[in-house]
Amino acid sequence: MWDYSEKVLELFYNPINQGTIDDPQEPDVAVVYGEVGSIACGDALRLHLKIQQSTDSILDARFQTFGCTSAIASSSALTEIIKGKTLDEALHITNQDIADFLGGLPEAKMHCSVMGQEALEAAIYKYRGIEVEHHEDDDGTLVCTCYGISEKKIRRAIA
Amino acid sequence: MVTYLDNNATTRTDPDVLAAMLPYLSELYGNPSSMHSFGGQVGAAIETAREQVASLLGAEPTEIIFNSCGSEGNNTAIHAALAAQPEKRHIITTAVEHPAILAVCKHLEKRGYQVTYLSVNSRGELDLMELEAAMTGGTALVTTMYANNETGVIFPVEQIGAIAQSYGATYHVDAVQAVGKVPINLATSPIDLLTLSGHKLHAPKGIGALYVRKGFRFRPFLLGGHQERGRRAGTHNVPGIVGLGKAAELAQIHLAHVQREAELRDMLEHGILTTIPDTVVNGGGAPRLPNTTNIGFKYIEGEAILFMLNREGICASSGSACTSGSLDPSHVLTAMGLPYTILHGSIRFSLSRYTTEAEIRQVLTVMPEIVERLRALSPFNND
Amino acid sequence: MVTYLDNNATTRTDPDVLAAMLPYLSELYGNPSSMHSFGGQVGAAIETAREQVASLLGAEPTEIIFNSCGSEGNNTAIHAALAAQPEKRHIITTAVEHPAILAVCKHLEKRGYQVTYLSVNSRGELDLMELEAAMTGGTALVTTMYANNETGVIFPVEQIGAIAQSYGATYHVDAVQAVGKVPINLATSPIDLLTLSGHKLHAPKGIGALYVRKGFRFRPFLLGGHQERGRRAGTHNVPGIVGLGKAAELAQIHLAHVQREAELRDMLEHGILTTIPDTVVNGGGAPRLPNTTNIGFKYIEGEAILFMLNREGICASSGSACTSGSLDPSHVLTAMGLPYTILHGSIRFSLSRYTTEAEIRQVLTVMPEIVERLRALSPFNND
Ligand SMILES: Cc1ncc(COP(=O)(O)O)c(C=O)c1O
Ligand SMILES: Cc1ncc(COP(=O)(O)O)c(C=O)c1O
Ligand code: FES
Ligand code: FES
Repeated sequence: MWDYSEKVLELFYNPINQGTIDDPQEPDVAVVYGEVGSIACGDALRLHLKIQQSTDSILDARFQTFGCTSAIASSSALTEIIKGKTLDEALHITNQDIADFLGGLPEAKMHCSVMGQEALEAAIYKYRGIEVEHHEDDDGTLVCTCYGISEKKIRRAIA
Repeated sequence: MVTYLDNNATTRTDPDVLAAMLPYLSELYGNPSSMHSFGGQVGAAIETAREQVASLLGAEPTEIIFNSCGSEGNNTAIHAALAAQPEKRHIITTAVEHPAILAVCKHLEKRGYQVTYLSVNSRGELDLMELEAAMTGGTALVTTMYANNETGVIFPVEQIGAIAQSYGATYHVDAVQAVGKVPINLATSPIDLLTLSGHKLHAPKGIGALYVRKGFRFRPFLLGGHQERGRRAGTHNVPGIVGLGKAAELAQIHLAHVQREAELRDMLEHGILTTIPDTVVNGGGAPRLPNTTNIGFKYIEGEAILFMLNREGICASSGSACTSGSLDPSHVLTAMGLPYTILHGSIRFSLSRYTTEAEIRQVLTVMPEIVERLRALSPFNND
Repeated sequence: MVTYLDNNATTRTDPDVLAAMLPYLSELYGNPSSMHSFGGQVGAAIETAREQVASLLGAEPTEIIFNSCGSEGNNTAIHAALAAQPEKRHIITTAVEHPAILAVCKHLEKRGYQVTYLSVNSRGELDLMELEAAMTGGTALVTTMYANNETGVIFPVEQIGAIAQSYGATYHVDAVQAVGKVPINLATSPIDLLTLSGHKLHAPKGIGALYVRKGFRFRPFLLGGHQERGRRAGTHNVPGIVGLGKAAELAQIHLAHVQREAELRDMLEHGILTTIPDTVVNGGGAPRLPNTTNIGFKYIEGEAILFMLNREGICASSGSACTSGSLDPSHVLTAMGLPYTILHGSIRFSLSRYTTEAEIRQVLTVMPEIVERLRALSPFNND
């Protein structure tokens, strides 16, 4: 049995900000999403952002997650943390911030929070038109990347 | 009270088993190896238990060695088989064994042994042609489960044993999940060594047994005192042994009614498959234990399902309990070649003689909503 | 009721220990490795027990590995020590170890290891100069008892450990007979590995623990699932573990009163020596456990004495329980170089916190007549 905090369980059982964001087609508002993981690795997160372009800030955030208890809670926590932040502020959010918001995560589950940080980066880079490496196999199916790209970050987070 | 559908992980100690044990946890605390009759009287209880276990297996009492658990039985059996034919350096097992077999095999590979891991098909079944093709004169040991702990799929142990025998290899069967759930008669079988574990059949944790066919040149794994006729050192776990004996006796009686468990299991399976879309029974096409079902729920993740069930007081599992610390998908379902959508979202429900129809109905009531909620969160749903 | 003076063979499970175990033998039967909270709650009980055992030893909880018995601890420790320094092929032990050490060493000799068996003097004591002389850079392991099961003689483990350490050898201590009888503080000791067994300290049979110093490169003996942080496979023996934890807690309390046991033991010894001629305390000149006395009765045979005592309802032993099937004289007394007249006629009385003065008086009452009767039969008497 994982030793999850009350906060993790609360956000798992009653997640906030789940779902997608429809593009309202309004001026000064952009909608993007960033994605990490795949069904192959057992974790995947699609993070949707509604951005006010003039202020470069996040108006709304929603998530869709395929993953374990802590992945769902981490995703929900992330959306709470970043709402109202500017994109630059948001880029400074680490997976440790997500874990702290949750009252901690079991060591083996830290990567679930890393996934949140990466999805956030992916969404913001996409919005800013910055190329991000893709981890696609030759046949186009996603290989398990959540460990590959996260290993160092997990270490940093645990250290 | 919880709805306990995790009986392949461990079972409740039967109250009659506990009652049989209690004297040996209080007044009758003597050491059966002692010279005084206070200790000696305990020896008789051990021999009764040995007969009870032997009877459940169709074995002779001298063929039963008491030990501490299924893992010890598996470790011991492998070492004993290799010691019996030290010149042979090849082992055949399957890709879906319990870690207590696989970890030993991995270790032995580093020690210069060659190990063949037989594959299974998508229903979890072995191909006996593959076994035949792998057998050589240098094969010391064939070791397979009787029934898989995750899917309940039953292997054709008689046929496997006949093949092993014809090549002069020892045949060991990890029957931890089968004993008490299917009839076993070792008197007429080609099985040389067989592992069982008490806590899977309503005996307490911490007691197990290894069957060693009469005449098998056995070498002990745990060395020391002369207990168990020199075949397993360590002061006898008297209460545990007495409990296992009683549990074996009760299991034998219960075997006649095991069909009821199968009916409840079928009700659970049928209910889930008909009310929840995108579900599949893993190993459903193969012969299976009467108490086990392993169901894949596409697009959602197993741990999340377990936590949702847990909130309803329902105990189930994904993968085996002793690897639940790991984040990798089940090696059993992986070996079956199941798609990722199923690999990460499969749940095992395992029943026991205590399981009631009301409990099955409870699962059938809550499960659709749990799956729906999690699927609503998932990015893969309806992609 | 019997007069039970065979507590070095096994002890009575303390009623408080049984009470602590009972919930885990009935309602709380979950597997601590399971993902549901019904199983998970049991994990907390295991960690409490781990703290209780650690506290008795002056160790940290993570340094405690639960297993099935003292024999398993000893087997595991030896294998772990050799695996930690695989290039070293020399083991030092003593001639008076328990079979669970000696049998493993004999086995390893066949596998190419060199084993030194340190001698003891007539009081059962080691010569540290002999140890120093035997140590080489190739010594992987020094393994000695803390206290001898037959005589109660205590070895200077701190000094032995310091010597082992200075040569880079692992030091393992078989403390099965010492834990709960003498204070142990591993925090400040050179001991790397230490074995204990529950049933010797009023926990049930079938549970034990191995202390592994933090930082020691440990390799498991029983391979399989990830239990005990990958250091001992097999479903946790939850009731046993909880019982051992409680027993450790009680032992710690009892250590303050162990002097009373020593007084009763001294009363027994003194009474026998003053009322029965040609008697001697084996190991009497050495530091000893407070609860043990081993008395040689010249000219008569141990088994005959035991049967006479048994008729009076008194439980004692000659040699260790697990070799009692054997007819050879005790290897411990033999190693002490005792004369044949004593070798064959020695009896161990081992007390516990349950031993009463009345019981000691009973032995003192019956013993002179028993010895007299047997001596009257003996051709050697008054030779
Ligand atoms: C010194 C010593 N070591 C090891 C053991 C073995 O312990 P167990 O019987 O729990 O395996 C015993 C007792 O039998 C003993 O006295
Ligand atoms: C098939 C199988 N083999 C071996 C084991 C190990 O048994 P134990 O936990 O008693 O060591 C188990 C259960 O965990 C099992 O399901
Ligand atoms: S997201 Fe991978 S285990 Fe939680
Ligand atoms: S005479 Fe009986 S044991 Fe030797």
